[in-house]
Amino acid sequence: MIIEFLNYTLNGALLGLLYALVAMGFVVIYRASKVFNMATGEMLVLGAFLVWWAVASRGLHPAVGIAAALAMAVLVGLAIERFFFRRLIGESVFSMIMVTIGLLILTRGLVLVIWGPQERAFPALIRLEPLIVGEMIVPRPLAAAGVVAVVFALGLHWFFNRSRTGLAMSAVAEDHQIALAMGISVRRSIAFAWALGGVLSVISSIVYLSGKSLTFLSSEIGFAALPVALLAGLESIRGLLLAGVIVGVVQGLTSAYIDPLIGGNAASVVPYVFMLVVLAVRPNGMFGWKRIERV
Amino acid sequence: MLSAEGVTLRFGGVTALSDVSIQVRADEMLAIIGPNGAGKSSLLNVLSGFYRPQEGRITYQGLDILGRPVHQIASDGVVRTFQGTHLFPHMTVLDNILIGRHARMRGGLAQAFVYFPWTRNEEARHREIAENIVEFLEIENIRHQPVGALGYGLRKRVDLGRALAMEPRVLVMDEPMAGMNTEEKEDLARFIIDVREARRIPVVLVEHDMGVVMDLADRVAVLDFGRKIADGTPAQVQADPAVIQAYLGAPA
Amino acid sequence: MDPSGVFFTRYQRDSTLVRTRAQWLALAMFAGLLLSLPWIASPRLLAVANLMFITAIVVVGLQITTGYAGQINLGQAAFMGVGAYGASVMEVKLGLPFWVAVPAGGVIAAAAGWAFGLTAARIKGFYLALTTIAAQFLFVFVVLNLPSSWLGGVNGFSLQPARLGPVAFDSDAKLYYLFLIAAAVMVAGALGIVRSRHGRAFEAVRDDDVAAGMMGIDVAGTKARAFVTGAFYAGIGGALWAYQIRFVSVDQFTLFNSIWFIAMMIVGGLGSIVGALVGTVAIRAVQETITSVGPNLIERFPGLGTDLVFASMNVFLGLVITGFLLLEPKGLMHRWNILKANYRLWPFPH
Amino acid sequence: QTTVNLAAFADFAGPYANVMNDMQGGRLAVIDWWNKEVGEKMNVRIALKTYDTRYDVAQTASLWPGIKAELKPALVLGLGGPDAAALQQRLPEDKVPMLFGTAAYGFGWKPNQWALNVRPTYSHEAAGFIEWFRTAKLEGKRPVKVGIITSEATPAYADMAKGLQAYAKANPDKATFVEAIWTEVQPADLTLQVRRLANAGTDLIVIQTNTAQAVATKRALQSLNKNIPIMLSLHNGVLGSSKALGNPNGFAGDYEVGAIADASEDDTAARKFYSMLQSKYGAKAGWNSMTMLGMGQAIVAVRAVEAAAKAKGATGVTGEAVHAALISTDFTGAQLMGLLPGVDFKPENPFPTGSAKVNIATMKDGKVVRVAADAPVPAIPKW
Amino acid sequence: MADALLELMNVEVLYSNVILALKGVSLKVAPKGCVALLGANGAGKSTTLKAISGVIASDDGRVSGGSIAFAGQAIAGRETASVVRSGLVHVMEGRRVLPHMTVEQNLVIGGHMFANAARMRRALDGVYEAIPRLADLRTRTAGYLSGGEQQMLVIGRAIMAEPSLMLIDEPSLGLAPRMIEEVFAVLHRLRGNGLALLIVEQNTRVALELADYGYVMESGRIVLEGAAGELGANEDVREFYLGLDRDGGRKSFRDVKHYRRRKRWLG
Ligand SMILES: Nc1ncnc2c1ncn2[C@@H]1O[C@H](COP(=O)(O)OP(=O)(O)OP(=O)(O)O)[C@@H](O)[C@H]1O
Ligand SMILES: Nc1ncnc2c1ncn2[C@@H]1O[C@H](COP(=O)(O)OP(=O)(O)OP(=O)(O)O)[C@@H](O)[C@H]1O
Ligand SMILES: [Mg+2]
Ligand SMILES: [Mg+2]
Repeated sequence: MIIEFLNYTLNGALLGLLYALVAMGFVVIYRASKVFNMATGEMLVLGAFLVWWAVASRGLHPAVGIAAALAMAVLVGLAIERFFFRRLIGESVFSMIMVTIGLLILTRGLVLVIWGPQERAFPALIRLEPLIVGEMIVPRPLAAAGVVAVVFALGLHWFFNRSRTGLAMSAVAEDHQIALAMGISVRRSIAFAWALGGVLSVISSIVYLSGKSLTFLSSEIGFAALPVALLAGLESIRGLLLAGVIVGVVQGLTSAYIDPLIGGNAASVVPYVFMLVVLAVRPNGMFGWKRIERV
Repeated sequence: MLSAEGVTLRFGGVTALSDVSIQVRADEMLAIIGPNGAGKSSLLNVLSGFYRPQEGRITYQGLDILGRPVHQIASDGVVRTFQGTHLFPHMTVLDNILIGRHARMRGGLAQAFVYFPWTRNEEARHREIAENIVEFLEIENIRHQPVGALGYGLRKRVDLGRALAMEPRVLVMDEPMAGMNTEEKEDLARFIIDVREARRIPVVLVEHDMGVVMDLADRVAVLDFGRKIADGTPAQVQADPAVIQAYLGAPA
Repeated sequence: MDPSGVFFTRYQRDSTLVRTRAQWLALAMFAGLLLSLPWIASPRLLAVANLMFITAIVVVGLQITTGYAGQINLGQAAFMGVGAYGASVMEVKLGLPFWVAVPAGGVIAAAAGWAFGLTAARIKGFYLALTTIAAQFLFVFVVLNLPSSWLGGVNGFSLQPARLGPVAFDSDAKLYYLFLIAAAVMVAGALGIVRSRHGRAFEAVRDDDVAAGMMGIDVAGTKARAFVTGAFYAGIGGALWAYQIRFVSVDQFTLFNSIWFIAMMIVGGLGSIVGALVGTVAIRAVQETITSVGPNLIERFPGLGTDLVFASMNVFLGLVITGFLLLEPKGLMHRWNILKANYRLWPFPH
Repeated sequence: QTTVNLAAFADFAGPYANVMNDMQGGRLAVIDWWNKEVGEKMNVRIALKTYDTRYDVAQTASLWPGIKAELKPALVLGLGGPDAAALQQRLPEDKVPMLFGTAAYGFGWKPNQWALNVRPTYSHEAAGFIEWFRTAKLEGKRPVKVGIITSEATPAYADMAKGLQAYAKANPDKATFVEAIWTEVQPADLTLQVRRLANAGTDLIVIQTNTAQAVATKRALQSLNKNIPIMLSLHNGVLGSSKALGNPNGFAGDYEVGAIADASEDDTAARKFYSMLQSKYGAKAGWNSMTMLGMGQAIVAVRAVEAAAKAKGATGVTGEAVHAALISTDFTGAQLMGLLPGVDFKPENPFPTGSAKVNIATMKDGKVVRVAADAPVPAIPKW
Repeated sequence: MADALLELMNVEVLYSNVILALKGVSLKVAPKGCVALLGANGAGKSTTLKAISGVIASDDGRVSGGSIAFAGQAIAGRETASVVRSGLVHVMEGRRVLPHMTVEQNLVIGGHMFANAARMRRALDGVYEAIPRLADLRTRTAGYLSGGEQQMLVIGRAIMAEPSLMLIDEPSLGLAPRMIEEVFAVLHRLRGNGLALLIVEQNTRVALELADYGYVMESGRIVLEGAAGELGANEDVREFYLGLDRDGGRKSFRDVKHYRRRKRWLG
């Protein structure tokens, strides 16, 4: 029993780290451009299809295929800046969110036109045999998600908080106009953000979908990851790790012990409820920038 | 009328105010001066209930108001203007001033929904008061402009107008003259004098322009690093070596 | 802006919505057109109009919460659902007539809005926007997991047509008038609210909630009121929806619907009631046109793959929305106001 | 020649976009065939016009009045839940029946419906399979321990679990309900949930939702080295699921079940009919269960039109006449070209009950193989 | 001033395509020169600076006429970032700090274009030396600083960029008298090092002390210009900007212009 409990906890934590990785897509773009990307899930699907196309459809060697997918994802990110956000620098936050919603509809449509709605077998880029630790069983893709999430979170945390380029990008998240007046190219920052978003979408699609099926509906994970981003605080990359683990564990245990009890799917709402509770106490998430209210 | 006793305010490691006592007497103009970061704005924030000091008491008309909600303190008559401007940038000048009337208006949501004549008449009544203020401050030509598009100086004027619309019983002003040229300062000084004459209300003024402070204030309190270092008539204060050392530098 | 040469001698006049004879005339013609629509429009157009009325009410509510009070709400569809369920319970379980059930739906939704509005006092900005998504998930979870004898569970509710004395609102044409009146009342109410002290307080809280507090505005209360108002509108819209479809189930009120409501509001222009109407009509029109174009394209060019045509429609829709936002990020009303300003100044450019 | 208009709803850009092409191909081929071989003789031609409702209630609701006025359809080929939700209250007044090729839901189980399913509910189909499974695999010795994997993303998915539970409760000797695993539509991982089922001694896992859940379950079973058979429905059948798994024989030993012809390679009547449609009418649809849904729905439609035309004459084929024909006629399996075991709508049941039988197919060497035809469907109390 | 560092010719600025805020402004800043721009509220001073640096674009405004040249290059309509990189920084009005960053992070971001960290460090130390108050505040969150502290921070941040021309909008705003002296001492020193300045300032006295040339704006136009000394002697400037009466004495605010007083309000 106790082993089982531990196993649920561990797998939940790893699943949470997967959410954290997906949520990093929100945070990175936010942190470097002040845009909250509602199309994060759709970006992930796009990244996934690029991988699928390169590896499964064109039959490239996985390493080459992934590299190709990454390159294309970066190009997509750059194109998004060029065609959508360049004109909107300094516009209201609202217009920008709305554009990402437009992007969501557009990407979904494009994916359907290009790849169609069929379910595709996503290549098993990560070995599928689970890790067995005593009586605990850990799926390898989840383990990989955990490792990748930690590595990326620490790396990006360093980048945005310590490196000068990263700090300059954070200035864009504060205020486009100030950043501009300081000679920071808001354009380049946004382009970088989306390119990075593209990279993250490819990486997270690999750990999420390896060996599973892929359709345009795989974007739903975007909304599952949302509470993690909020719980961490929209500016905190390192915080995603803790938030992810918490959400994952809470969700995992709910699905293991509460759902069977009530005969319903409490696990799907529990992250949101948990998020509401935490935000009521800490309105900017656990590590987000505190709103500065001064007169 | 309004007083703070032994107020200490800390933010984490920063002590913005330590053991500051101050009294605003009826019908006087009290100026608070001090170097940057001395705690002047913090003190005003404490008086208007926005900051809650760790120690000390705030009394207004004999009642302890510590912990009362900000909006209640404001509608009870402790009205302020802001350092910088905190106007509502997307609203017109007139609407900004009408916001000052908010607490004096009564209509509920449901009444607003049906918008029967009495709602409209109430609006018109308050609009008239607002128009008087517009005229008084000589900002008729911009009354329908959104405040966000105004320059700094005009905003300060609207800020004052909004405060006046609230029918203050104590008017608290944080650097009202910053960003104005002399002519405009003179105008504003005139407005302030008029308000005091017409309303006989005390005014608390934080200002860095020594000319303004010395000419207008009845009494001057000086803060430095969160402590009150002097309190007296302008002449006394101006001559105080501690004040000169901390604040004035070379004689103005 | 007033046309030049119009002067007012009383402040009451300034808050009047319709000022000149020309405006009255235009309004009268518009009203006439709306009233005669069931006789001149095709059934499809009528159905679309009905949908537009309902949507317009919901979007006007969103405009108050979000456009005026600045509290971004991504859960408007959930509040709409609450209204629809509220009205259904009134009708199906308690047997109340529709003219009780519809306002009751609004009130019940408003109560739900109030709960979220309270959190808005603490949670702000993006965080608030994204927590309102929780309303969506909670709504679905609660309906599906409460005993099905309460809210119908997976079965949903079936309703009888709304009935007023001998008249049953069972056809699109009859519903049209019902919805037209409802929409007119709700829009007039919204215009009243935004012109009142509450409307101003909403805007003040949106622009600077700290300063608003020090100007004597009860910020928490105002935010809650903004949510209550917006949710009330959503609830009325949802209740009317229930009487149009006459079957209510959770999957009719999705996150995607909320997103579309936001799109309508932004396309129209934030902070304008008329903008909400314009945006609703514009987006619904585009959506419905695209929906009708598909089958006709296929009929005309059978060579085109059906799937490709319909999927391309989505791309097209996405392009219209983003393209629009890129060209006019401040919304249609903004462009309209600029046009009006230029017209007034004509022939001088500035 | 009289033209009878039918409307068809499709979803080329929503959640069922992936299955739409085949389904639509199946519909069109049957209608072409009927026009040529039956209609011509009766001087009746059926014209089908397709509308994309995006699986969205609002879309259907706004389209319908236009469709009704413009097309005056005698029958609608619906797609799924939202179409039913939007129109089920209106259809009786508009006097237009609607047919679905999918299985029904508990919430559609109401008397005097104009929205009719050519198959019983998903839970009926699962129950039919369970009873077969019990006799065939457990030698009828004990109740089948069954678990279901589903989601609360839509009420329809939730309904599947509720119905199955109702069945198990009513038939404790036939089935024991282990647990409903609630998960996302696109689950990230199900290993532990499936282990829970395995540890409880589950004999059978039912998945009638979608392919993604089937694939995730399969992966979990593989991780656990367990071999619990999975029962799938037709829209997420063994072939599609195997493809989505990336292994053409991935779902070997699992089952797909539906009260409609299966897409097995056997030389069944349905298969022959399909081959004929393909060779003579260029049917643009693969040999799979989605095509079967389209064909099954369409064959009932054309037979109903046929019956109405016979009863009322070519010009009398109105929605009302078609509805009357649907309710009063017992269509036999042969009439329906073996696509369906037979359809007998009753006013109290908007789906066939008496004649409902399920076909059970499994996968072997990458092929769909029939294991049982016409397994009877038990009665389940309304839930 | 043939080879001016910055030259505006007949610049017009349009906000939202309707409000004409600048109506043909021409002005020049010589290399290493210092120009003061004076004018009443709403005259268009800030607009002028925003037009030069280009941030006006994000205020829904645009330069609709005339030309702006910086170091021989036309910069009207160019993206702000690239203008700033060419050696011009703009200290905007309204204490625009990066509120969630610490003081030091603000400064570091100000020096983001330095090629290497050592040079940045040196510049940082330079700023701390020039404005010692900032050194005390280095770990504080900028958004919580007092008004004057923020003002010092934005000036320090601009210095970090080591520009050749600095546009400063009201540097003395909200500063205590002693701080004003300090800040202007810093600006004097920077001038000595060859920095050119275009300064908008309401504290006319110190501005004219620092500047060698001045312009006075009124509703979008330049109405008066001249060498700093000349301007300081101009009667109108003395009365309206310096607050001096005819014989050079300071008027008291208590008895100013009561004749203009209109007591219609509350009368
Ligand atoms: N909310 C807060 N959090 C942290 N520190 C604060 C906060 N408010 C004020 N401080 C600090 O308290 C000190 C006093 O600030 P205050 O704004 O009262 O100064 P001030 O006297 O008004 O100065 P100035 O003349 O520059 O406006 C400053 O050092 C400031 O950084
Ligand atoms: N974003 C804007 N949109 C529309 N009009 C604007 C905008 N910004 C400024 N204006 C208008 O341009 C004119 C000049 O404004 P500007 O800010 O340049 O004045 P200023 O001289 O800096 O005044 P102050 O001393 O008060 O700061 C004002 O009349 C103002 O109304
Ligand atoms: Mg201050
Ligand atoms: Mg200015």
